[in-house]
Amino acid sequence: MISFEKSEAIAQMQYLIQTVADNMMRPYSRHFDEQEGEIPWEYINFMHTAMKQMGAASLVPQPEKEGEVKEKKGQRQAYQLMAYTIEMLSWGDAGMYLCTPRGGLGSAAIEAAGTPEQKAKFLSRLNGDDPIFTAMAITEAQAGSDNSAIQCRAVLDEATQEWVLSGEKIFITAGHKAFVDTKGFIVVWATIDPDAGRAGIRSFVVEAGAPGATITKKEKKLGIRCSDTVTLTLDNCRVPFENILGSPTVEPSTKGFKGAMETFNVTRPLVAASALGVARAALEELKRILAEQGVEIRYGLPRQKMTNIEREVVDMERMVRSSWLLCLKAVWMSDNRMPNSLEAAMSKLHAGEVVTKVTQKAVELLGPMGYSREFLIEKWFRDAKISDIYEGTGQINRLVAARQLLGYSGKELR
Amino acid sequence: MISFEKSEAIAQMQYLIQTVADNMMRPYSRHFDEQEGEIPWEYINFMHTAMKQMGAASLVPQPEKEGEVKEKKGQRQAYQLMAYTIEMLSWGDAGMYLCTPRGGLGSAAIEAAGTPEQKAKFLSRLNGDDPIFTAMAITEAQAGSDNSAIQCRAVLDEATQEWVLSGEKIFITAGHKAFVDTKGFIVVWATIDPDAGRAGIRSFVVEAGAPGATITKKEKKLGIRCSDTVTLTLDNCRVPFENILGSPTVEPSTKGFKGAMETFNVTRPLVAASALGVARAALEELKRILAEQGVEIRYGLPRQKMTNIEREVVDMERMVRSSWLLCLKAVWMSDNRMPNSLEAAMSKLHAGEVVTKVTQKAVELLGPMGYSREFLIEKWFRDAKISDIYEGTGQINRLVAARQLLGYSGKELR
Amino acid sequence: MYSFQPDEEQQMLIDVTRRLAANDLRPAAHEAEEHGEIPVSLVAKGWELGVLQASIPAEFGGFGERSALTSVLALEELAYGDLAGALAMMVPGLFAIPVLTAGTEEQKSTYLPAIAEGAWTPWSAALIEYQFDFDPQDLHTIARPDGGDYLISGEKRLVPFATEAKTMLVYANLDGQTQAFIVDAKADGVTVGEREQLMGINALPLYSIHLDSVRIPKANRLGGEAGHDFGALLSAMRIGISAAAIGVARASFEYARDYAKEREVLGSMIAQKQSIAFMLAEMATEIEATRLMIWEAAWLLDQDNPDAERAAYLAYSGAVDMAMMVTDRGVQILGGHGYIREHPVELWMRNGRGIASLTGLAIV
Amino acid sequence: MYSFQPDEEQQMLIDVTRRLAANDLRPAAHEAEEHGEIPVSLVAKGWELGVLQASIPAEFGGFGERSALTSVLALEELAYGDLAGALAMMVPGLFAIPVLTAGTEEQKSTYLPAIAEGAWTPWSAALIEYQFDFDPQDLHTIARPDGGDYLISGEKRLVPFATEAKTMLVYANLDGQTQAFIVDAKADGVTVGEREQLMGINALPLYSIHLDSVRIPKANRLGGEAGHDFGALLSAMRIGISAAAIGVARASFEYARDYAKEREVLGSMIAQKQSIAFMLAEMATEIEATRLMIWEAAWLLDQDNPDAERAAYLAYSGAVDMAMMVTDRGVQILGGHGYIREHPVELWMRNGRGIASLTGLAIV
Repeated sequence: MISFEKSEAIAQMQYLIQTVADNMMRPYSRHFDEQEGEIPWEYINFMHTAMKQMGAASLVPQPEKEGEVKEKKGQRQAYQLMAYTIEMLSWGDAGMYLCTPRGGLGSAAIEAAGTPEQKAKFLSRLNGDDPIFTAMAITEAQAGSDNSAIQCRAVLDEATQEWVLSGEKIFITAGHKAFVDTKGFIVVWATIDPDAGRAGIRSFVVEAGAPGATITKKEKKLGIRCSDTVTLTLDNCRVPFENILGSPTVEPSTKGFKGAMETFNVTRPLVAASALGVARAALEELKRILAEQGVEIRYGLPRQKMTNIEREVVDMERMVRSSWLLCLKAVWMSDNRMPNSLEAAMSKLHAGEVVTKVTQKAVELLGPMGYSREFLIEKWFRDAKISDIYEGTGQINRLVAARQLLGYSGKELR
Repeated sequence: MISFEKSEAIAQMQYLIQTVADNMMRPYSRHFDEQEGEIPWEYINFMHTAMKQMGAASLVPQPEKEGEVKEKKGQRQAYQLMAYTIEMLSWGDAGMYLCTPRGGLGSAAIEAAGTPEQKAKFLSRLNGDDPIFTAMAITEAQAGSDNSAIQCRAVLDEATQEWVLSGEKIFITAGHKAFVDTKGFIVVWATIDPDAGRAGIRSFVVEAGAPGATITKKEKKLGIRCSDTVTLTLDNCRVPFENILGSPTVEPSTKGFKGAMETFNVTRPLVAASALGVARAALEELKRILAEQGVEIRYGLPRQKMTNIEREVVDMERMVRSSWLLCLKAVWMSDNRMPNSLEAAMSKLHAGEVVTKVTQKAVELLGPMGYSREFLIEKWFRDAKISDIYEGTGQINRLVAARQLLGYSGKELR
Repeated sequence: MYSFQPDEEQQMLIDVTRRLAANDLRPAAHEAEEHGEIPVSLVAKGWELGVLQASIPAEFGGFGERSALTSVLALEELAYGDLAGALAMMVPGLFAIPVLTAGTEEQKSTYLPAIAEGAWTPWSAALIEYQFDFDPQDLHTIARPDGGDYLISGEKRLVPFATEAKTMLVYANLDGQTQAFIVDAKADGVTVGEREQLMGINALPLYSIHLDSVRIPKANRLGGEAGHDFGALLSAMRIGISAAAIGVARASFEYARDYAKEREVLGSMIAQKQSIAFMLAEMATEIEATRLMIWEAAWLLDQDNPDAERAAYLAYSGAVDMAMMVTDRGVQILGGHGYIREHPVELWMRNGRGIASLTGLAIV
Repeated sequence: MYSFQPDEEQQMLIDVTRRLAANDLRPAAHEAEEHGEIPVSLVAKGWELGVLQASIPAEFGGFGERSALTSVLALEELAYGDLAGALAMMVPGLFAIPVLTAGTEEQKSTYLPAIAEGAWTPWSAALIEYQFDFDPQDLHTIARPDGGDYLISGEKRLVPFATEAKTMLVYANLDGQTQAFIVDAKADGVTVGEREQLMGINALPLYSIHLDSVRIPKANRLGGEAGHDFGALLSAMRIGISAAAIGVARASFEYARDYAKEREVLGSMIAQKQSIAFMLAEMATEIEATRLMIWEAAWLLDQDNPDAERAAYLAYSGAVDMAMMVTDRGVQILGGHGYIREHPVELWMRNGRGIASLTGLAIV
């Protein structure tokens, strides 16, 4: 039964997170944007404590145990809750949202591909007294969006039964917080057999302090400056055998790689959610300022009778709402264990474009005020752009969506 | 010296052609749109007589003789005149413009690639008592925009020294008028050596009445209904040896093919000109109706103070004007014998999109009136779309432009 | 809880309308458009699916409850077959749905059983006027009280089946508010004009209507003396034409997609070119985004939620642009083949541009 | 006759400004932006090219005639190097060009030689106000006649080098018309406020200025008692900032093009992907289309053609959208690398969005 009824649980979560956004994020947005590199500990500690009290290991929902699946059919909404949470946190501040402790892509990877032992070992740490961060290291300077071209190498030292990792990973979100500022870990993608292509790619948990692993660069960015983005250099970095996620041998299939790719079906709609939080922030602020200036938006008029501002605002509202519904459908599919790689890619490519356009328009429509750092609009414009880039650029997501729509393999449509 | 001074010759031509457009075209636009297949003889005969009196062989400017080149440097404006002529004729009616006798792509091909004997033989006919048409047959059902994949075959009968042509050509503009309604000719692209690829492609003059050549289909179209678009079937069609344009043997280079491709550098800006005539017609009619309804367009306001209609009209004006300047620069380069394949492709892709958008907007902004056949706006919307398709779709022209910009060959950027 | 899954009954309706669209509507569409005539038998067949009848409660001769959302699902499918055909089949709804949702008990029992129980009959409605800035909430056709009656004067355009309809709703401006009036087509002062000639949907017979001080008994004002909330009706109309837009756009998208997969150039299919593939991905994304907006608006309308009106307006605004973008690209992807009338994409492009001007010709 | 070819003198100017942009402006841009400061020596070096001096006739200390078109060519090149640097170099023009084109003979001979003959000195101008719908033709800073003088009150924003400038033009609303007044920075009632913090062009020092009943002698109204035609000045400003927009956009286009040709993914360069190649083709096309509009507007202005105002307005409107589109795509093509400040495309995107709000900071 098609329904657009928001559940009580989601409404409560929205209320809660809006309080966080209003009090812990917005007042500090400008500060952490200007003081690039400073860490929002107050927000981090608050979130850590709050989530611990709520019993939430991370923002990423944990998969239900096998037995629970049947009973809960149609009732699951963990990913929907998460999308709403991320949307609201990003509405508060997209950079600070990326500083949310405990969760992060590193733990998501372990939850998706780890053994029960690995989960017990690594994920339990999230729940300690002090907040920790986890991160994921995929991108390499020469590979770009082509995750199958990974050069980072993992060799098993038969004598010590350790993996020896060498290579350089760039663009690691929250890597500094995971590796230097807290005792967290980074999940590193590397190949155990360069000749095997995708089939040889595995991920390894590299813990803070691992010898041979160093954060060698902290990027200065256009936006989301509160979130650190770093380079991790691995120079014969040794990690225990059991830190490999998945099978330690090369399988003939690329199942492992495909599994890894499937995490994008979860993360892409969540990036969309973050994008749409920023878009909503910009739209609401624009409307607030316009209302203050006595500009009323009249709904229902034919285009021939509207002012240009009305037309722009109506278009922005429509874009944000329709994009949100795409996102919601994609996470609803995740909750209902439906294959959603098409919907995940569509939600991501759409939201990435919507937040870009909406924040561009908001800056423009506020004239010189939109361009000033006295207001947050210009910051959201800068924060927005990352959504059309990370977790697959708009172009990569179009490629993914097109392959699904056309029934093409990666080879048939490059 | 950069100058936007319109020459007297162009201004006079515009005045003249506007008279034709106002009197011979606009009043009959709806009639020939509704009576698809009917031939606008009155317009044709008038244009034939007028051009004959003016001494113009065709709309296509004839290249100056060798000696003239130097003296005239910076003064040539034949292509500019032609662009203005085509723009105004298309402003009158794009379908009827395509029914302009004498010129056409067939004669352009002979002018570009024919020997003096061929020019004398074929082009002199344009100047006869009765109007004749010439057409160009390139496209084949399976080849699409890929002109190097031509299947139509020309074999030399050594005994009779005749070329024997076999194959089927589709989407021939004015082919019916060239082959059936008047005693004109069609220039047919065929291969003299299928294994030679582009190097084997030649064009042949197939005269009206040639045995084995038959017009087998007349398309019903979305727009430009006054112009016929036909299929030519060649079944062992024999043409004299001297009807081949260019060399009768396969050369090791693809110079011939490239030369043929270079005619696009001339024709593409002219298609752009035609597109922009339609766009201007739609824009002017929109403004006329709006003015009639008391809607004033105020120029100079910031976007925040405009009405939506003002914004739309201003955007349309800007698009049409900037697109016209692209076109003008491309033909100015032709006049000055500068290599202009980038500019030709840019003008075409831009104008194709502009006329599509402008006519779409014009229909929309006039509400139910825009959608009615009581007005010409809906017709221009239909006529417009061909400009983004023929002489290379918008996509093909982006490809051509991108290759130029990137310095890539056709192989490097497919 | 959110859900994006149609229920079983809705899925059945989707299935039958989809079959009719594929087997009957689509094959007849080209001829119907070229000759400006839709086969009576086809309209009857569509009517027999009972889409409208299922919206009318049993007490008024139907067999269900009105659900804008369910109608949206059906309309998308029918319009996927052919826009003109879909609108023709659903024409009686232009009269029935307003009476059902806004009429007095007497109006309902007078008209609904006749509509629901019979074969397809042209009950029509007249909303559109020829203004460039046509605004359903600011009509130029005027109704004014006169004695105990109303007098209506004005010019209506694009009235479906006006020559055949015996009774129709005429929307008019009553003191600045749009209100509907039940008008006898034979009433003094009603003149049916010429058949309309449009850019698209020519299979649907549309006419202009001239109303010259047409006297309407007070009881014939929709909703009786108190009138009715036109906002809700307008929302249902906007959602209706938007749902049809989705069907048209989806038709064009799928046709272009299939064509692109079969069209070879230089040894590969054009769908294998990023430019074409990305166009298709964007078309599909916009279709889905707009569809979800329409679903939400219809759902809100079904809940009598006050946000329905804005949601319907935004959804319609999106549908107008989406339909144009998608159907234009459908033609573009086919290239020269898209420009000839042998392929349906050019008709869908003409129909796609119509969405901007056809509010009032569908309702859910 | 039409021509799109710069003359020899213009070509020389293009060459020298292009060299300065490549060798001096561009290498300094990143540091200048990050530290909010442009090296004095760089500004001086730009000044020595004599772009402005060449617009001022010999009788006033310059060595040429003003040509908006020639200035457009130079501004594109300078802004190709760095927008903030280009604007800084040309700041004296904000004062000189209005005086030259609209001032009285006395105003010209008082100010122009001092500007043209000296080293770079900050002669400034104050147009912008903080209104969301800021409209140069409807200012909130008010000038009213008082005795034989004018009194000006209001708040100006984004005034370049306001702390250093000794004299500046202040634009104010006089009876509904915008008029410029020559204001002594030390005059009573003038307070220079905080350094402005913007999204981009932070290397250019901009300040707010508060004017509280500042008394201006009658002789200091630009053009004297009769005043002047602000429309022509506004057109020159719109053309100026548009020309700068072209430079910024071209910088981003070229950088993204070169990056795409060197960035390999899966065995081919990303420029070999239609999606990237087509984006580049569209960027180049829009840049060229907008450039031609700007050239035409400048040419019309130079001819005192009454169409210049509309042409400048349309060109500026196009430049605003073009700059945003192109610079956004510059970032997009670089992907993650576009988002970090090591590459200049993110700065160009910030500057690109600024074009919409910076009318008044350049003039030709």
